[in-house]
Amino acid sequence: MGNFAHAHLLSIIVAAPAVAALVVLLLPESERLAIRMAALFGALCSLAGSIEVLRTYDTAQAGLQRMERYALVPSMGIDLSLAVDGWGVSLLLLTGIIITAGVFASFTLEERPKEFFALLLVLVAGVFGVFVAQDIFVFFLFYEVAVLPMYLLIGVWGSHGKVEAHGPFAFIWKRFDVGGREYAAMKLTLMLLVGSAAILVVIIAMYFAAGGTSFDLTHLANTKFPRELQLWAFPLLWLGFGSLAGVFPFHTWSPDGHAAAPTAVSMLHAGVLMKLGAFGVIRIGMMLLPEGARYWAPWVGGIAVINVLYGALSAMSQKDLKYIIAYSSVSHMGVVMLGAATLTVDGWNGAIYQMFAHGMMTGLFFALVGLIYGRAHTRLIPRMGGFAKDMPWVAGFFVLAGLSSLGLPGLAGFVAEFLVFMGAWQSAHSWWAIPGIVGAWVTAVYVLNASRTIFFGTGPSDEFHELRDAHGTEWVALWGLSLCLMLFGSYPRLILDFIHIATNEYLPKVALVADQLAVLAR
Amino acid sequence: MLEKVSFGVVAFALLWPGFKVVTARNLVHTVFWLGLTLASTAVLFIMLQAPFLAAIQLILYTGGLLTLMLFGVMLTARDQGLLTVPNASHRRAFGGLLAVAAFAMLAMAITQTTTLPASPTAPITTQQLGALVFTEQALAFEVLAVLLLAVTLGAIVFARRGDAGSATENTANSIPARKPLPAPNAAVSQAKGA
Amino acid sequence: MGLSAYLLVSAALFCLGVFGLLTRRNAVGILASVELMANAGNINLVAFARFNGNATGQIFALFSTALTVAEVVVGLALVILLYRSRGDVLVESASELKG
Amino acid sequence: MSPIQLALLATFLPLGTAFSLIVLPGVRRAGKLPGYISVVTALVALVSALQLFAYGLEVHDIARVTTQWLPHSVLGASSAAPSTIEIGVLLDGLSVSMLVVVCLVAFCVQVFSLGYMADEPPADFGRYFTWQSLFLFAMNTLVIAPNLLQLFLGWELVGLVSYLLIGYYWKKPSAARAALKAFWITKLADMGLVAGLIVLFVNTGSFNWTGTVAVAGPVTLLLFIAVMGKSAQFPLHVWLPDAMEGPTPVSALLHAATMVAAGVFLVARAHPLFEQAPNTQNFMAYVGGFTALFASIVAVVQNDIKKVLAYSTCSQLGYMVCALGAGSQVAGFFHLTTHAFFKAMLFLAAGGLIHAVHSNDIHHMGGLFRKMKLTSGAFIIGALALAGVPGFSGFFSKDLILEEVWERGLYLPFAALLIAAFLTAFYMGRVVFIALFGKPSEHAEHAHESGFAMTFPLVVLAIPALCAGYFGAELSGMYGEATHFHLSPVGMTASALGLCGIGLSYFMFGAPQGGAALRTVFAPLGRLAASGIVDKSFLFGYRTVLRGFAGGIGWFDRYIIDGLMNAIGYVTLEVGARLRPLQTGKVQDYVYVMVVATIALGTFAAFLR
Repeated sequence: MGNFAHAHLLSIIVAAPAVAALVVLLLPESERLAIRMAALFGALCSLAGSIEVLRTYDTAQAGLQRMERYALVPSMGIDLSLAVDGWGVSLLLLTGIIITAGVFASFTLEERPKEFFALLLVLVAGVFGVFVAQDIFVFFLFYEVAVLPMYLLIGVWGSHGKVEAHGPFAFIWKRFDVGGREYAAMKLTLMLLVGSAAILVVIIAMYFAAGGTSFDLTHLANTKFPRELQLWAFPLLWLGFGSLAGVFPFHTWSPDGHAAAPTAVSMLHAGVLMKLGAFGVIRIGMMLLPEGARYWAPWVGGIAVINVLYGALSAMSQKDLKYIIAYSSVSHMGVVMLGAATLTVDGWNGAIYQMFAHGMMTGLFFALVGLIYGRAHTRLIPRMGGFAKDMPWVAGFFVLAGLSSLGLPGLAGFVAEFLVFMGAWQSAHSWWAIPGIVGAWVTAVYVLNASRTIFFGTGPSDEFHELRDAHGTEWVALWGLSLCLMLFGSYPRLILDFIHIATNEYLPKVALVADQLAVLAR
Repeated sequence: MLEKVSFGVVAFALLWPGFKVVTARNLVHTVFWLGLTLASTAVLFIMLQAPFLAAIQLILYTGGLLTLMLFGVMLTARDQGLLTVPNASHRRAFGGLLAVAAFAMLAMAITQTTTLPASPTAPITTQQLGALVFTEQALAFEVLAVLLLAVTLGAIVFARRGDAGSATENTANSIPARKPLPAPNAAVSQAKGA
Repeated sequence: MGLSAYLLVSAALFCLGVFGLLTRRNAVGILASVELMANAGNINLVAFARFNGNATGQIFALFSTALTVAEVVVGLALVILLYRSRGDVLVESASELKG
Repeated sequence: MSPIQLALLATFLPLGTAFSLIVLPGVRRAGKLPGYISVVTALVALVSALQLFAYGLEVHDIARVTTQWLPHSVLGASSAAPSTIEIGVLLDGLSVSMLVVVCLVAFCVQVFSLGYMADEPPADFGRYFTWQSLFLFAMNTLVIAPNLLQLFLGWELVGLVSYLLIGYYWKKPSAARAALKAFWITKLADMGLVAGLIVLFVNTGSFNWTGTVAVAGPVTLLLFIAVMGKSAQFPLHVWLPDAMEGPTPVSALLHAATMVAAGVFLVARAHPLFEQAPNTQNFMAYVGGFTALFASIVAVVQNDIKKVLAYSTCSQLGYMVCALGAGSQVAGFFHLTTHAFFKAMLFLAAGGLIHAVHSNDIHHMGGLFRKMKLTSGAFIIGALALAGVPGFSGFFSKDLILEEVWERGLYLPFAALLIAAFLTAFYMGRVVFIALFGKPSEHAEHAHESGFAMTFPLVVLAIPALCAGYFGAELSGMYGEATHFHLSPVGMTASALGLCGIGLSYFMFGAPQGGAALRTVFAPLGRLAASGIVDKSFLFGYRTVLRGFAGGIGWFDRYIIDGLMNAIGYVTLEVGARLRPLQTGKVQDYVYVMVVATIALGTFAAFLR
C-alpha cells in the first residue's frame, strides 16, 4: 500500500478531492458532520500529498518527476500523464493549503453543505490536475473542471450586492441586475468561457502544427512552431488564460465574482484559480510559443503594469470591503504577469512566488472578509468602525494580510514583489519596475486605510451587536495562513529553491540569452 | 412518334392531376386528383419497364394511401369550411414564382448535363429485384421492416392518446374550440371510437 | 424517349409539389403535396435504373414507396392529433414555436 | 559566547519574546508579567550589546557571517557571475556602537514604561510590551545587517512597529490616523530605497555598500529619499509631529532616539557609496541644514511639549544629515549617539511631566520644578545638552558637525545650522521656563514625583547625556577616524549663540514681566511656521489628487470598462430579441426559406461552374 501510494502520489492528490466529493454526495443530507469531515479529509489528503511531493522532490535531478502516464485516447495521442516540476511542487502546496483553509473557514456553512462541499472539492481536483498535467488536452480538461463549478457555487451560495446605475451605459441596468449573484456568476462564467474558447483554438492549432500525433506538453515544447503561428497564437493564449488571471481589460468579472462568492469560494478563486490563468500563460503560452512570447512581451508587461496601478487605484476608490480585496487581487495578479513578461530568472521566480504568496494572502483576506461579513451583515466600510474592540484577532490578521500585500519584509509578499521588481529592472523595459513599486505603495494606502476605518477609531456602533472574534475552526484557517505567510516570508528558500530549479531549466528556452547579457553589460 | 405521343399523354395525365392536387379547393377532390397522379405514375413505370414497381405503386399508393388520406380528410373536416380551405392567397404568387424558379433551375441542370446515358439498357426483371432484396439489400429490408413496425406502433399510440382522458371527460370538451364551430359531428365521434 | 424527358416530367411534378407545400393551408393538403414530391423522386429513381441498368435503383424506389407510406401514416396521425388539440388542421394556427 | 552568538541573542531573543507574547494570550494578559518578561529580554540584549562593545573596543571588525536567503542567477551568466542574495550578521565598530545605543535606550524606555503604562488595561499593557520587544528585534536586525537588503528588512520592520505603536491608542481616531500617516509617508519614501536597492543589485550583483559603483549617484539619491522619510527631513517630516499620538515612551524610543536615526545610520553605513556621490552629499547637506532651521522655527511656537521635542528631533536629525552630507560619518553618527541619549531622556522626562499633569500643554505644567525635582532635573540636563551648552554631550557633537560643515565649505547650510543652534537653545529655554519655572497652573496642583520605574531610567540616561562627549575620541575611533575634541572658533560661536538663546528665552518667558515687545516680533514668524503649509499640501495631495484620481479610475472601471463588457452582453440579448420575430413558428415560412435558400445555392453553384 505504501509503495502504491508513493508511486501514484500525484494521482492520489488529484483524485482525493474528487473521491471525497463523491463520498459527500453519497452521504445523506442530514449527516452534516460526516459531510464536513469527509470534505476535510479529502482536503487534508491532498495537502499531505503535496507536502510529501515537496519533501521527496529531488532537487539535484530537477526536471519533471513522478511521471505517471495512462493512455486516454491513444488514437489521438491523448494521455493522462501527470508529473511535477519545481513550479508544480510549490503550486500544489499552495492549493493544498488553500483548500484546507477554505474548508476550515466554511466548516460551519449551513446552507446545503453537501452540494457546496462536493462542488468545491471537484473544483479543487481540477486545480490540482492543472498543476500536474503534462498533456495539454488533459490540462485543458482540468482547467474547465476547475472553472465551471464556480457558476453554481456563486449562483447558489453567493451574496447580493447592488451597484448604482450611472454613466453612458446606464441603460444596461434595465436588463441586468448588476452586482447580483446570478449576474456575477453569469458574467464570470461567460468571460472565462470566451477565454477558454480562445485557448482551445490555439491548442488545436498547436496539435496539428506539431504533427497531430500527441498532446504531450514536452513534445509540443520541443516542437518549433512557425513564427506566424506563434505570433497570432500567443495573444490568444495570453488573453484566454489572462481573462482568468484578471488581465486588463478582461478583469471585470473578478470584482463582481469575488464580491458575490461565498467565503471559501472567494478564497479558492482568488487564491488558486486566478493563478491557473497566470500559470497557463507561462507554462503553455510562453513555453510552447517562445517566439510569440518574446514578440508580445512588451505588451504583456505593459498591460501588467496597467493592471498593477489600475487595480490598486480602483481598489482605493471602493467602499465595499470585498470589492477592495477583489481589486487588490487584480493588482497583484498584475505583478505576476509583470514578472512573467520580464523573461528574467528573478522575474519568473518572483511571478511564481507571487502566485504562491498572493494565494495565501488573499485566502487570508477573504476568510477574514467572510468572517466580518458574517458578523456585521454589511460589507460597506463607511458604516463600520472600531471593530477591533470586539474582534481584536480578526483586526490583527487583517493588518497582517494587508502588510503582506503591500510587501512588508518578513512576509511572503515582499519576497515575490522584490524579485519581480528586480526582474523588471533587468528586463529590456526597466521602467516597468517603477509603476510596480508605486503600486505597492498605493496598496499600502488603501489596505491600511480600510483596516483603519473598519477596526480602529471609535465604535462599533450599536447596530453591530453580533460582532465577536473568530471561533472554532476559523482559528485553524486564520492561524494556518498567517503562519505560512510569515514562514515563507522569512525563509523563502523553502519553496523558492524548487521554483528556481524549474525557472533555470525553462527560461533559457524562452528568453534569448543574448538579450539579457546585453542588458547586463549596459 | 407513337412513343412520343404516348409519353406526352402520360405526362399530361401525370401533371394535370398534379396541378389539380395543389390547387383544388375541396380536400376530397385533392385526394382523388392525387390518386390519379399516382396511377399515371404507375403507367410511367410500365413505360420504364418496371412492371413490379407499377403494381406496387397501384396497390400501395393508389389503393392504400388514398384510402388512408380520405379517412384523414373525413376525420378532420368537421364542416364545409374546413373541407374547402382556399390556398393562402398571399403566398400563391410568390409560391408560384418559386416553383417556376425551381423548375427552371432543375430543367437547366437536366438539359445541360451531357453525361446522361442516352439509351435504355436491358430491362430489369422482377426476379433480379427479388434476389437483390434478399441478398445485397437484406439489411436495409430488415431495417425497413423494423421501421414499419415502429410506425405502426407510433400511429396507434398517437391515435389513442386522446382516448386516455376521454374515458371520463366529455369528448366535446377535449377539442378546444379555437373558432366558434358547430357542435361535434358524427365524424368526431367516430374518430373517438376508432 | 430519352432519360431527360422523364427527368423533366419528374422535375415538373416535384415543383408542383413545392408549390403545394408553399401554398396549402390544410395539413392534409400539405401531405398530398409531399406525396407528389416523393413520387417525382421515385420516377427519377426508376428512370435512372432503367437507363443505367442498375436494379438497385428500383429497389430504392421500392423502399422509398414503403417509407412514404409510413410517413403518411405518421403524418396523418399527427394531423389527427393536431385536430384534436385545436379543432382545425390549418398549419398557420400551429405556431407554438414562435420566437 | 562568540560575538555572533551574542548578536543573534540580542536580536532573536526579543523576537522570541514578542512571538511568545503574541501566541500566548494568557501570558500577554497576565497583568505586569509581559512587561517584566520584555524588560528582562531587553536587559539581556543590553548586556550582550555591552559585551560586544567591549570586544569592539579592541577589534573594530569583529565578525561577518552571511547565509543565502534567496536563490538568484542571471540568465546565461550563471557560471560567470554567481551571486546570491544573503542575510547575516556584521559586527564592526559602527554596528556595535549602534547596538549599545539601541539596547540601552530600549531598556530604559521599557523600564520607564512599566511605570508610565501601569494604568493601562492588562491586554493593552501586554500588547504594548509585545510591540516593544518586536521593535528591539527589528532595530537590531537593521543594525547588524551585513548588506543593504537586510538593512532594508529591518528598516521596514521598524516602520511597521512604529505604525503599531503610534496607533497604540487605536480607539482615538487621531492616533489611528497618525499611525497611518507615518506609515504611508515613510513607505512613500521607501519606494526610493527599493528602487535604489534594485538598481544597485542589478548593476553590481550584490547589496554591499563597499566597492566602486558606477551608478553611485542615482543609487545614493534614491537611498537618500528613503532617509528623508525615515529621518523626517523636509518635506517628508510631516509624519513625525503626528507620531506623538503614541505613548510618550514610544516617542522617546522610536521617534527620537533610534528608529528615526535609522536613516542616519543607513547613510553612515553606506558611507563608501555616498562618498562616491558628491552631488548627493551636497544635496543632503542642504536638505539637512534647511530641515534643522525650519524645524527649529516651528518648534518655537509649539505649546505641546511633545510637539516641541518632535520638531527638535527633526531639527537635530537635520544636523546629522547635514554632517553626513559634509562627508563626516563620524560627526553625524556621534551626534546620533549623544542625541539618542539626551533626547530619549528629554522625552522620558517629558513623559513624567505629562503623567503628572495629564496634559501635553506646557502652560498646564507651570512650576513643576518644585514638585518633581528629579524629573525636572533630568529634563534640564537634556535641554542643556540639546542647546549645546559647553560641557554637555550635545555640545561636543554639535560643534563637531558645525566644524565639519564649515570645513567642507558649505556655508549656507552652516549658517542655517548656526541659526538653528540659537533657536534650539531658545525654544528649549522657553519650555523649561514655562513648564518648570513658570506660573503654577491648576492642572499641576496634585503633581508629585514619579515612582522608581520612571526615575531610574532618567538617572541611567543622564550619565551618557552628561558625559558621552568626553569619550568622543574613543567612540569615534570605533566607527571611523578617532576625533579629538578641541575648542574652535566655530564651536565657541555656536555655544555663545546657544547661551544667547537661553538668555533670550529667560528674558521673554522666565522673567516676571517684559519681553512682550519681542514676543510680538516673533509672532508672525511663528504663525507662518505653524500654518502647516507642508502638511496641508500633503493632505491636498492625498485627499484631492490621489483619492480623486482613484475615484475617477474606479468610476471608469465600473461604468466604462465594465460598462463595455455589459454592453456586449446587452447587445447580444438585444440582437436576439430583434431576431426573434423571424421565427414565426409557422411551418410554411420555414419551407419558404428552405426553398429560397436551395434555389439560391443552386444558382450560386451554377455560377461557380
